[in-house]
Amino acid sequence: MDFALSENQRLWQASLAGLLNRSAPLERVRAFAEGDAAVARDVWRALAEAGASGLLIPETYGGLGLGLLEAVLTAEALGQTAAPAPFLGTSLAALALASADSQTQERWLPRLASGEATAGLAVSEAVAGARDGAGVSFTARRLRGRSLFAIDAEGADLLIVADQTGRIHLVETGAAGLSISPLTSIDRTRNLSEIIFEGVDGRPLDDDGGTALSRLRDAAWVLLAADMLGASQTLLDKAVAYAKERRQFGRVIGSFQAVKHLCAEMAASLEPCRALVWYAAYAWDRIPQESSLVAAHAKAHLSEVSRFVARTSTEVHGGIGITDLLGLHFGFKRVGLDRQLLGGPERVRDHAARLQGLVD
Amino acid sequence: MDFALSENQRLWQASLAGLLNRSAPLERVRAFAEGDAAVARDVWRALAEAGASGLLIPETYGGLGLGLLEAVLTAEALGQTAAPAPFLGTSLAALALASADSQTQERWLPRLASGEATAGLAVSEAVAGARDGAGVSFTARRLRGRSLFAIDAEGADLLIVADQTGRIHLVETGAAGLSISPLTSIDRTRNLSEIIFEGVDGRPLDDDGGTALSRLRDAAWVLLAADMLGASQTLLDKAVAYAKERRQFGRVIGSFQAVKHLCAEMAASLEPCRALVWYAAYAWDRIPQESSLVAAHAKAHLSEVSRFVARTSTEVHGGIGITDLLGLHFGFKRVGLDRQLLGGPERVRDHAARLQGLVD
Amino acid sequence: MDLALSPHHAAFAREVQGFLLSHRREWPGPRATRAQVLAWQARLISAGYAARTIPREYGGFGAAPDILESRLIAESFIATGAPGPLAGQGISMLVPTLLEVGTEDQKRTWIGPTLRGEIIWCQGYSEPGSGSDLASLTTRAHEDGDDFVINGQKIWTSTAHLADMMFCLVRTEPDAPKHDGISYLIFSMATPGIEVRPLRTMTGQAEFNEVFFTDVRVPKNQIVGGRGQGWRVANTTLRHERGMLGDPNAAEARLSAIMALMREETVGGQRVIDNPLMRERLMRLQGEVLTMKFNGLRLLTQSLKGESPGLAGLIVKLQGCELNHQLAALAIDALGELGVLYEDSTHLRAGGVWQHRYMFDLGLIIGGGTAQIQKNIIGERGLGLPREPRPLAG
Amino acid sequence: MDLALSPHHAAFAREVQGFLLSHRREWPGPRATRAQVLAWQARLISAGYAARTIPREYGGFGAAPDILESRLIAESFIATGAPGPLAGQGISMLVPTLLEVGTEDQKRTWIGPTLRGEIIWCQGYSEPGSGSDLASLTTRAHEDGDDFVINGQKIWTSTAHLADMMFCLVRTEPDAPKHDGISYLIFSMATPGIEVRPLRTMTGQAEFNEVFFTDVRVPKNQIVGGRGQGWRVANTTLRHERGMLGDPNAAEARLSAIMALMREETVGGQRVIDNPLMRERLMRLQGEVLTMKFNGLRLLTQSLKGESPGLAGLIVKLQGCELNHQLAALAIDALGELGVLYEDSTHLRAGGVWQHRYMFDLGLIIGGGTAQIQKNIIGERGLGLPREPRPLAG
Repeated sequence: MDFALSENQRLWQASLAGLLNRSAPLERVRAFAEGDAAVARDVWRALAEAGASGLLIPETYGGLGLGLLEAVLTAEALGQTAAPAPFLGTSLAALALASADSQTQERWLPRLASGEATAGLAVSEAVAGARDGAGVSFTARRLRGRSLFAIDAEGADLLIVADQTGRIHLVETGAAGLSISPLTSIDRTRNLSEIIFEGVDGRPLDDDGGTALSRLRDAAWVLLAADMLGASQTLLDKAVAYAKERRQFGRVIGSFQAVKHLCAEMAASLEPCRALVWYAAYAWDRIPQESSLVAAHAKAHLSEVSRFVARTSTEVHGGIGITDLLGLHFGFKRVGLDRQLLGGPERVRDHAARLQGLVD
Repeated sequence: MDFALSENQRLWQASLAGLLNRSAPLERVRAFAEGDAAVARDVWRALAEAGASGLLIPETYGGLGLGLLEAVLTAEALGQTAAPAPFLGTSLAALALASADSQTQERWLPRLASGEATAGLAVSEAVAGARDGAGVSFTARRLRGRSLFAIDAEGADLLIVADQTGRIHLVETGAAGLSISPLTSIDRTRNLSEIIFEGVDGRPLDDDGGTALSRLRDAAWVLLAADMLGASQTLLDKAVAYAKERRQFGRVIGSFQAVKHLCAEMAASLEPCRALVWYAAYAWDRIPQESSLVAAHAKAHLSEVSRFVARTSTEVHGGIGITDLLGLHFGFKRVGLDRQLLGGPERVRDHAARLQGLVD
Repeated sequence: MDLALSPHHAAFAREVQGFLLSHRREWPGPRATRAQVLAWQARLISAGYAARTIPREYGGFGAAPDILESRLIAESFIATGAPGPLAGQGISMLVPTLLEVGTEDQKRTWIGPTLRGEIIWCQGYSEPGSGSDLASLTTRAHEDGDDFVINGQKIWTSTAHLADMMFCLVRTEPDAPKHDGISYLIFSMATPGIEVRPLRTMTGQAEFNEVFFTDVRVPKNQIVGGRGQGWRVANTTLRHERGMLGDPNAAEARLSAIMALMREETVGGQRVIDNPLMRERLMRLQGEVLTMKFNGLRLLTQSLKGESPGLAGLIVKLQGCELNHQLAALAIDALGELGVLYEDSTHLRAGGVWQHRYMFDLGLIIGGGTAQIQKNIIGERGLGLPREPRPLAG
Repeated sequence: MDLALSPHHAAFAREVQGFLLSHRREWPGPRATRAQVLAWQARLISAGYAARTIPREYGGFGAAPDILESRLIAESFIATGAPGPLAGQGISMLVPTLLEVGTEDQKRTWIGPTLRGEIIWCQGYSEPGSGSDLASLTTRAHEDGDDFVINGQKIWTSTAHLADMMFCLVRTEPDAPKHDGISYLIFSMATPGIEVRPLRTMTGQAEFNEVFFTDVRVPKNQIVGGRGQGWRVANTTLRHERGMLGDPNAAEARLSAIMALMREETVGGQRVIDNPLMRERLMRLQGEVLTMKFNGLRLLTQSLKGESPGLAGLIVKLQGCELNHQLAALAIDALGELGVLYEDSTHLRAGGVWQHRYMFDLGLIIGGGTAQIQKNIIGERGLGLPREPRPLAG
């Protein structure tokens, strides 16, 4: 019975923190948001060198062969610094590839592990419901239609695509009939696209009744929750630091009960979320029968807590909080995006209710 | 354009406050809660002398011929003092009798106006949905079944009963086949019963497709909202008074920002509710096309605000707030009952959505 | 209680709407020239639908104040869709201040051109170190001959990059208690030594500026009120600002827009409005919007009667800003993944206005007195709770 | 991270459950005699499932502390349904305090009988004038010969009407600074001059008492710790109290009960669980219950490793009490009109437990440090924010 990070996991956290502080300090994040694409490449190179790109890939394919818990620590660190990197798409592709044939695995896993190739994820319609007539059909071995809100697809080499029946396809981004165009979101540190399929050659993984997609969705929800945890932690830390330093009416504002209690409420909401996210990752790795429910709750609960923290941290900062100066808004927007990606909290909680047979 | 109480309405408020302070001070309310039934009779006698029993009854029948706005001021005053009185049942009966034949009106209205007779209301199943298999059928001119959560029925002379199709019946409490037994609720100042109909002679008012019941329900919602407004105002006032007087750590606790802000949040939520309740009553009297929606929102919104105020006022009081000593709990329980009576807020808001055609 | 208009006021509303509609050809559109805008403003002033209660000798229409008429005029612009009169901090804040405490010469010089839109003003109050505690401002002005010489920095100066003039708080008596050492100066933004830098906010736009002063010389007669009177003068102005925030009509319009949005948008083929959870949130907010709307009617009546609004007035900013923020949050959630799109994205809805509002409204919750300051005010002025005791050490 | 039990601990859990089940015939039921209750307690102590880590010489089992074993024992009682060991303020608060600061004589005299259930204790801390500011208490004890003589009043004394003994804070040095003038006394409730009056709360029951002292004489050797040391002694005890509140297992059990309730109850023929709004509230709370449960696992691990729980521990009371209150609120709302019934009403559900909890939990939110005090603690101890400056005047 040991519900804590191992020594190796703590070292992993520390090395990530170090490399992200070097490769993605605030001014570099800001530069990326303003169009300097090199930043994301540098961050990814640094992450790949540390092994993050192959975290979930078996050692035989050049990866670290670790579990979702380590991936969660990575997502949290990225959220904490608002660093741009195709970690989510690439990690989920690695998971999806686990059920591919060995030839496909040999083709892709080493390249993903080394950081040479990255992957994107186009499953929004199957997971969160189709918008604007999107959706991807698969007939006569061809994929047709559109997928919105694809994650990390722009610049990727490989796509994981869910069709309307919930089957998963691997699509190379050079394939004929495929076009990817960026969507602009509030969060300039993230990579979101629309993908159009005009008769693209599809390669469905096993037709398993949606199990693979469910596992992928659960992992994505947990990683998004971890991203929110990291971003919210930074928002809280910055608020507390500011409250200790900013003086008004002859006192540091953190000595005012109103400000102190806002900070306390943020901490009281956020701190136990760490255990929720850890448990969700641990369950994904080790207790599959609990995994889906906890993943849903992690996604939904972190969405609510981090909306509260983002807003409250901004309030504690007062006027400076709404400017670009401290970069507080990067975290604010990051959790704003995470909340909606692959389903907002109401939708995700409805899923949790269905899992427990509470919906007719 | 004048959205304020008239001079007469203010005088009415003042005279109610005076008579309730005399007839229902805290120790009398407590005595009633502990079983001294005479208190409610005394309060009703005092109210009847002032005309409250006949507030909504035309002057030709000995009433004051006033509108729901004046009734709202009365309900608010009763909520403020947690005074026991069959005001809600009797007032709604007066409204229901407006569509009765003149013989029935002549028989009942003068006696209700004088305070000599009172009335109860048994419409819960038709308005808020049946519980525990309750419901009243009307076939072959006979009422059969049960009605729960009847308001002010115990000790009443007349009942207003809704059957399963939404028709309204007048039933005299002496009628054969009728039995009334009390239900014990958290709020010992209120009169709640279960009524059993075993082939009771029914006298349906016009079969109007439910219009009369809708109007009655709307009026009841507005009066319950007013009751919550009054009770919450007392809860807030007591919290503010206590915060000005109670000292801890060498200061009155109201000088601590935490306590001050709790009071401010209560006031900020509650104060605008006064206008909502006024408007709901005014609309019931004068703008029928808006009335139903605003009545629903008044009931639902006051339910939420007063739950918050009741809890927060108790917190501001600290330990003493949960004792019987200050009688704070009378208001707490009063709003607890009002919230659920004739439908909790979720149900009532669903009704508001239906009124606007938002539900398929 | 009677919500009907008197015959006089009903006729007045018809008259205003008739006037606006009959001058539809003069309405300046989105691409109107400055001349067209100023011509429309002049037309409105001469008709009495702008600068209505400002005395004629200062360029206004000179009508006796009638709050209901003012309200009916405002509603007529909304009802007809006519472009409203010019607004801005000059008209809403400087003009009332000058009327109250300006010299005759200041009134004659500045009010008329400001009303006509010939002079655009910006406000120099907040400083980086003085937010909630505005009176601790440190921008200094020392005397030198016939001038004050200003050094320091302002922030949150919304129209500084467009403005001709600034009204500004500076510390002229550094040794006086903090509220007594401030003066209120007005001066041209073209004065040498003023530098305006745009301040980008989280919305991605530069809605505000920072303004830096280096030896900026302002003639002494450009002081409003006496030396050291600036705090009192500014409070006149701030009182006028309070009324600008928390407009219940705006909330009602937003609610309607969200209701329409929820009827139109579908997720997985299901209309958003058919999702009971989204509908419930909509209904909750409708309850609050109506509450604030009716509270507004109550406040209007109190104004008409010259009564003090009391608690019901103190809560408007706190509740109104929060409500608008919550409305934006609901719209974003109703849009779901579409709700995160922004700027020039394909599939963007309503120009990204909901995200913009969600962020901008948070600025409003903070600006003009944070929610915490508002709660202090409600607790102390509204409920009579005592102020915090002064601390032993500063 | 590994949530599986070690073979040792898995065997231990089996052993405890086996023991409890094999002694099922000794379980005291709801109508058990006092003798039966005490016999079961004695059985549990001798088996090591009560008073486990208390040294044998003071009447305990004398095992080395193992937090996981303690947890497994607690869970075994829940799993088997066996009646738990005796609890109460004597066992949970006085015993640890005596172990830490009592004299050898005090330990030998009081701990054993307390553990065995022969002595029931109550706690005399709070006073009407001293709630959050406990150290301002004014119940005085002056010296007179070999005795202290106590005058004053306590409140919130939960088991005073049943208790044999009280541990009590009194002011013995009225001129010392407030934290330094307090002493911790223990004495019999049968001492002349003690009057216990039941204190009825909003639930309608008298869960607490007031205790009045008139010239109550207590021998001087019944002080625990030195004179003026009472505040430090009491803080030992309070630290033990904190752990008692906010049990995540209780919240999980409540959630299950509400889920069952929502499946059973119908309104107008529709099951409550089929109402999407009620289901949504249930799911929201499930998310919070799970969060607190997993946070509890994290805290348990930290305890096992002897690490300080930090922030994650400080928030347990605040979040846990609030969560329980919200669960009760949902149950009441799910019951709707049935949810207002109470006491002996027909149609009452679950004995009215949800209304009782809704009110009683509010008392827990307030008691043992109000939510406001908890937030101060989280802000100051957890986040390192500064205390409020001391006011100029008292």
